[in-house]
Amino acid sequence: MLEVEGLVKRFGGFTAVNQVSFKVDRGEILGLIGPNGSGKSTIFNMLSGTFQPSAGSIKFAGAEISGLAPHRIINRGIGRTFQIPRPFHRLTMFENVALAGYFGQGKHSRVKAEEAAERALGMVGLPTDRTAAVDGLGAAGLKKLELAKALATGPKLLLADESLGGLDETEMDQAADMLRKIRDELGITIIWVEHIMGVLMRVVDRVMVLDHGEKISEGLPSEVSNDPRVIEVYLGTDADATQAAAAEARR
Amino acid sequence: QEKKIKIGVIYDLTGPLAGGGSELQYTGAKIMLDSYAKKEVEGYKIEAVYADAQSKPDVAINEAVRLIEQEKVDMLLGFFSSAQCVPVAARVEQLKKFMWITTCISSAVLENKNFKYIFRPQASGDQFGMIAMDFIEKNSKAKFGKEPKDLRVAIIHEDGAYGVDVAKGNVAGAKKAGFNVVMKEGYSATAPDLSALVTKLKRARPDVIFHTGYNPDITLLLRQAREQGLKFGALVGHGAGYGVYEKLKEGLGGDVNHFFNVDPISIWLANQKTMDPKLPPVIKMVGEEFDKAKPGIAIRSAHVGMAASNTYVFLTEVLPRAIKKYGGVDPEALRKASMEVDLPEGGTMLGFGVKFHGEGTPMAGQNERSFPVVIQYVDDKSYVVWPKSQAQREAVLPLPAGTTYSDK
Amino acid sequence: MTDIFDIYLLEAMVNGILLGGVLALLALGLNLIFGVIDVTWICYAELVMIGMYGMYYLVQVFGLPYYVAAPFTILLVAGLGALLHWLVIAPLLSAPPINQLLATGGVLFVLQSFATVAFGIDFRNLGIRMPVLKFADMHFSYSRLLAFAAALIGMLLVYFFMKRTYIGTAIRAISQDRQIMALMGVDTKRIYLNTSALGGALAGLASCLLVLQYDIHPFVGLSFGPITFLICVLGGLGNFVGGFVAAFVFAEIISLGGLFSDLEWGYVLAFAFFIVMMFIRPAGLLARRS
Amino acid sequence: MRQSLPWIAGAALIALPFVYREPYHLHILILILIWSFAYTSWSMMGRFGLVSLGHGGFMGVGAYVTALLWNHLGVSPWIGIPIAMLAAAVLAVIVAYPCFRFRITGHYFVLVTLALSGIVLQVITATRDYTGGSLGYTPDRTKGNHLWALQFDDKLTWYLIALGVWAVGLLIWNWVDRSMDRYALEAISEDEDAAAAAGVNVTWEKLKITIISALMTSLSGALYCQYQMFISPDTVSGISVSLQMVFAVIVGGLYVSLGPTVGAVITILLAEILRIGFGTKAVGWDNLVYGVLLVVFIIFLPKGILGSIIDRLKTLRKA
Amino acid sequence: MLELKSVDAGYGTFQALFGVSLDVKAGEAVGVIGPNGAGKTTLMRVISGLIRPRAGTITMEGADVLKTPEHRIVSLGIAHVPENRRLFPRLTVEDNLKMGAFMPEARAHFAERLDFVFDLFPRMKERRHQMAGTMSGGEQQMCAIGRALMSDPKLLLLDEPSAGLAPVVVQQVFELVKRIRAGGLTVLIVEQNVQQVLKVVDRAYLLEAGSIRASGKSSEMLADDSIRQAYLGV
Ligand SMILES: Nc1ncnc2c1ncn2[C@@H]1O[C@H](COP(=O)(O)OP(=O)(O)OP(=O)(O)O)[C@@H](O)[C@H]1O
Ligand SMILES: Nc1ncnc2c1ncn2[C@@H]1O[C@H](COP(=O)(O)OP(=O)(O)OP(=O)(O)O)[C@@H](O)[C@H]1O
Ligand SMILES: [Mg+2]
Ligand SMILES: [Mg+2]
Repeated sequence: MLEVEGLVKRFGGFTAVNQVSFKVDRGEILGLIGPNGSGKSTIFNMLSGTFQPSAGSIKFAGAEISGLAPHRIINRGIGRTFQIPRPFHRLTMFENVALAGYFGQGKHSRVKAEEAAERALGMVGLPTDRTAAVDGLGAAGLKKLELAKALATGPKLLLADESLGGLDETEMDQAADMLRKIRDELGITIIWVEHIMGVLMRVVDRVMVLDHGEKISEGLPSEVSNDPRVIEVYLGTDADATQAAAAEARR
Repeated sequence: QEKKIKIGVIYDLTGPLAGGGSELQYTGAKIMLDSYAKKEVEGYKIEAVYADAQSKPDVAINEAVRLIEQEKVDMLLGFFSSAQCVPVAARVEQLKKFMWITTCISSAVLENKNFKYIFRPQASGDQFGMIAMDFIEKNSKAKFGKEPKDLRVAIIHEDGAYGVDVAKGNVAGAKKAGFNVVMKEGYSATAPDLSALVTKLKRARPDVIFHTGYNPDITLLLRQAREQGLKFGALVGHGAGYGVYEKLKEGLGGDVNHFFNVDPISIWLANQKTMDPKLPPVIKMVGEEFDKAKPGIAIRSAHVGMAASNTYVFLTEVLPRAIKKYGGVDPEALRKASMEVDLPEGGTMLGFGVKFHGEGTPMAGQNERSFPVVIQYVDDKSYVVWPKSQAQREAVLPLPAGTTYSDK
Repeated sequence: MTDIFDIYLLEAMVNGILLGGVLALLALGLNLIFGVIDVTWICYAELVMIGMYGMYYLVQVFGLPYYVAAPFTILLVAGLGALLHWLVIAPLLSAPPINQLLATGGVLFVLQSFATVAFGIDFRNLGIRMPVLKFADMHFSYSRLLAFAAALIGMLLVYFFMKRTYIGTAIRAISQDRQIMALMGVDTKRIYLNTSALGGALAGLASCLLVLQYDIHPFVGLSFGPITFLICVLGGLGNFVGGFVAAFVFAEIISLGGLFSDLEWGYVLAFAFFIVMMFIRPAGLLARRS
Repeated sequence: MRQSLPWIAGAALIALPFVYREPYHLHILILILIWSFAYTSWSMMGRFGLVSLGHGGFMGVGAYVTALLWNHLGVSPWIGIPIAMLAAAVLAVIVAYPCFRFRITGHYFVLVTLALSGIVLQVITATRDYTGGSLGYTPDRTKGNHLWALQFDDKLTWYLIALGVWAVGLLIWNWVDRSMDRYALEAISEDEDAAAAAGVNVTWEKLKITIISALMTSLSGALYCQYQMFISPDTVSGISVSLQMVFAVIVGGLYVSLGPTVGAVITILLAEILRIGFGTKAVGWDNLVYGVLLVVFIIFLPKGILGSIIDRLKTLRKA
Repeated sequence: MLELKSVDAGYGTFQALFGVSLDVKAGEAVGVIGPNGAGKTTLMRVISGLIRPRAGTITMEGADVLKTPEHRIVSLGIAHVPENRRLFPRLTVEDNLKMGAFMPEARAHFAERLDFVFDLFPRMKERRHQMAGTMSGGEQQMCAIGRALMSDPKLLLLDEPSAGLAPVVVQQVFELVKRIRAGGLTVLIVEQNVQQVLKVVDRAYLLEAGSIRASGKSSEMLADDSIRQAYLGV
């Protein structure tokens, strides 16, 4: 579904992403992990068109998309959330999502957009009434809204950037379940960036690990969490991750 | 019901034009109107309503419309800037009201417009430009030692209606005199820097510069000219900024010595011997009132007298006739009365006579007998040097060697 | 064509440089306010105008020597800057920046009409005539050379102040996250007030030098205001060196454009150049490419 | 009741000049309507954070192109105005497209557009042989058909024309307000990247509203020219006109459809009243008062008069 | 060292803290845990003076915090690492650190403190000339902590320092907290990562809906069933 070849991003003299290649299959949840500053968000920004890649190709559903304007990429079916939620405060919650439904699908039908908004809000468990304001939302609510906006664009591939940051443990579990449900029920492929290993490792099918902009490991959660390089640069002695990987291995 | 004529008076009391002379014009007109407010003219009281055009043409239009439609004035009087005169005159004519222009000189106000109700006793812009050229032409051989065709002249002007119009007269005059026009250029009076213009002047090396400008631009140009070492034989200004000697002197110091200025003659300089004997006391009155209003001014500005004299003509020639002969102060009566004004040379405080171009002629409404004069500032005094009939002394020409701008 | 490349071209270029000095000086204070603390003073040039009146009164009316009057004027305008901040900007700090722009636009009106009411509409002049430097057939006025030197020195001083001192760093930080300045131990009110006073003082300095070249009238600010803003942006907001260079680029275009055609075309060219540059180098002339 | 209110108000406005004929007041009303339309045009962009100081330029293009075509080529304003509007739109695209493409926003956008109105002003001044320079320009009075020349002597006709155009302006405002494009533009004004991530074509959405706004503004310039029969660079172009638009809209209320109209009413009436009230007695005081009021307004009523009144009513209704 | 007595605080008409009392002794590490929106951040802000409480008292080593002007509170020895880092994005890393040492008292030791911070975070030394806003989340967190340490504080307030950080870095952060403690610094830390934070702090408070619900030794808290259920997902 998504094929990335030799992706590079440079900022001035600094190379944030260096020759990264990977594939994502339809219906998969790919976990993307790596130390801070290893280039995860930068890859997302290139996949979604926010940044232009310095080199490399991105093929989505068979067609080259690198260099397209962001809205075109969204229209082709790649939705994204932002690491730090970026809601539109001047619009109501419903309008936030309806906007994404209207422009994101490229259909420009108001009726369809509102349907999509209701579905997306329902999916993430936010109220669907039209007047609720964004400002009342807490951290968890904002993350959900971010997700609902991405869903309303009708994506085939969802890029979820740290959907759990700032949530408490119960909320984290809910959010993880939700991602799973999105994949299972809507058939949406997901690339998920997250630092909370305990939850991530439970949900994803496959994990890719970046360090200093380069791919250093890729494989099943159990494989990756036992990779000494990954442990060294990223996991440390994270008991949760190891536990989760063990659980995964049993399954 | 009490009989009165309500006169709307519009000048600029604020904005850049105010300092350029408009406010002095206002003072002159007001002195005259105030002096008549105490008396009656043929049983009519004179009531003036003043308005400020704020140096903006659109405000001038608005105020004109307001005075006519709201204040119900019988006529309008005033207007300093030609940029205001052009649109306002068109408006007033359209509203079929009477308008008496004391100051603005642009030919464009009247030329080919065929207005019925707009009258201007004041000299027109081309006359300014022409007389300046005439003056230099007649002195070319004697003072510069050059045939007119060898005399290099530069014409520069601010690009408002006023400057453009005078420059047009300049060009026509230069052509007639056969001068070698080495440069002609307009500029906006609000330009913050004129050094490029000065450089171009330096390159053109003119013997005489004909300049039309308002105040800050004149000082800026001449200051930058001094700093950049521009030299020339004579500078002839044309009214507006050049009419306010105090300001020139303040900005340029002794450099203004020997500059020429074309303007209607200042009533204080006009030749009183050839003047209608009832006028000198009026001149004295205006002078005293002016000193009261603005104490401590060395040379009484020509602006004051201009408005005062032109207003006086209206109050003594047009108004009484309109009331007596045509039964009132409606535009039609005022128009007919104006057409009958026939003052010979010496009939006004400004020296010239008054007779308006009639309907159907290209300059209908313009005073055909008006003329400006050329004066020269010499050692803080101004002397009429041209035309010969009014001249008080021989012109100092070209600039004496050793002075700032002298090209000797 | 031949007569175009003559000594007058050279003179025009040098004049451009000197005009650049004047503009650079004006841009300096504005850059501090507009570029660094991200506060808009649309009425900046009007503060300069008030300063020019200050000079006029001190020198012409009270008879102080120029060099004594100048510090007083600088103080006066610095005070005005602080007052402007206190009365108008401070209440609007958390409002959208456009409101600041508008409120100071209101102040622009106030200052202009205040000057009209208080000083009248007459044009004033300091009446100081500086000598002229002659070189070949070219002449340069000392007043412009002085402005040039002041702009250069001022630019360097402000640059090092901003880069090297703690207060300078705090001034740069304050626009980026005002709320947490207190966590750094910074008294935001004081920083704002000091910066505004400094910006005012620079405007005051500009007015001391401008009175040597220009007539004073209530509307003199309009001749300079917009250009000064464009220069700040062209140089990159908050980039003092950039602003300095931009002033000269602008002045050269105005000066040479005016030499080859009507004066206005110089300005048209300068404005068009500004727009084109915005697209080529949106972060300013000297910005490093990212 | 609420539904019929606009209709009743509209009928009253149409009937007004037939009942009330004081010409000067009608003149002021016409000016208010024309400027209201211009201000509304500005607010179409301004409300989305696209603060432009280039609208003076658009207005100038509208007025001058129409008048120049009429005087020099004898083209009727009926054809000249569309051409002028087109010219303004082209100008808008030339400046705005790269701005939006290269993400020039905020202060930078304000200043680029400021340069635009500066350019238009200087070009009008510099081409003085055609445009009359800073002295201003008067369309030739027609000797033939008044309708063809779009020149009418009676105020009633002008009042109705201005009223119609103003109403259309309000309709366009409301149409945009109810469209999905408003959501997009609100989103863009907050966060362009996030808007793009929701699928919005940021550049195009901004360009669209800019073109609409420029078209409307140039129409207002052309109307002003036809009504006043006089234009000068200072009255219809340049930075001061742009600023005047911004001021009026802010005073009236940026986010409500009638805000710009209220702004025009207030600023024009205030200027009139102050000028007439103080007049020549206290020279300069009117602008002083005007400026102070402006500052006070922006500090204490940032949503503008109408915006604040509506807010107040809402809280009252809730309470 | 730090003592809060029945503090009420809020925003506008909204009250976020209800009679919160709490104390931190010198050399201690104290944690505050609680669900989203409990008022943890508000509590930190009240202490560092970013918002003023409506009622109650706060003292730092006997000094009345509420009587101290907000920009002088740092001088009492309180340094606050705010939620979401709040760096100055368009200043370089070094200038950000410089801001941390803005107080006249701290300026004298700038070079020393800078070495100290660079020692702690070598990454910051690498990036000292980079604009802070262009760094990754973890790098920014390091910079934010570094900035707070520049003032040589006695009490360090950390608001969710581990949010958004890679597991190794989270461990490092907690390691760091331990080290900072060992260096004699007192720490008050707000965390979502309950399991981890309870391992490094001596005591903890549980904040819920603006009130302290429970407090005690961290080992006790870890053992508390209700806390385990609510916050540890067990
Ligand atoms: N600036 C503000 N204005 C109004 N209400 C606010 C503001 N900041 C926080 N609140 C509200 O105060 C309450 C407590 O917020 P606070 O940020 O202190 O919670 P928290 O415990 O830090 O939550 P989190 O774990 O999400 O960071 C919340 O209901 C929040 O919505
Ligand atoms: N606009 C930019 N200019 C310069 N450098 C940048 C820019 N954006 C990102 N970087 C650098 O690129 C590197 C990768 O950043 P990125 O945000 O992709 O990291 P990340 O893997 O998402 O980290 P985190 O987990 O902390 O979010 C970082 O070192 C960052 O400093
Ligand atoms: Mg990231
Ligand atoms: Mg918090």
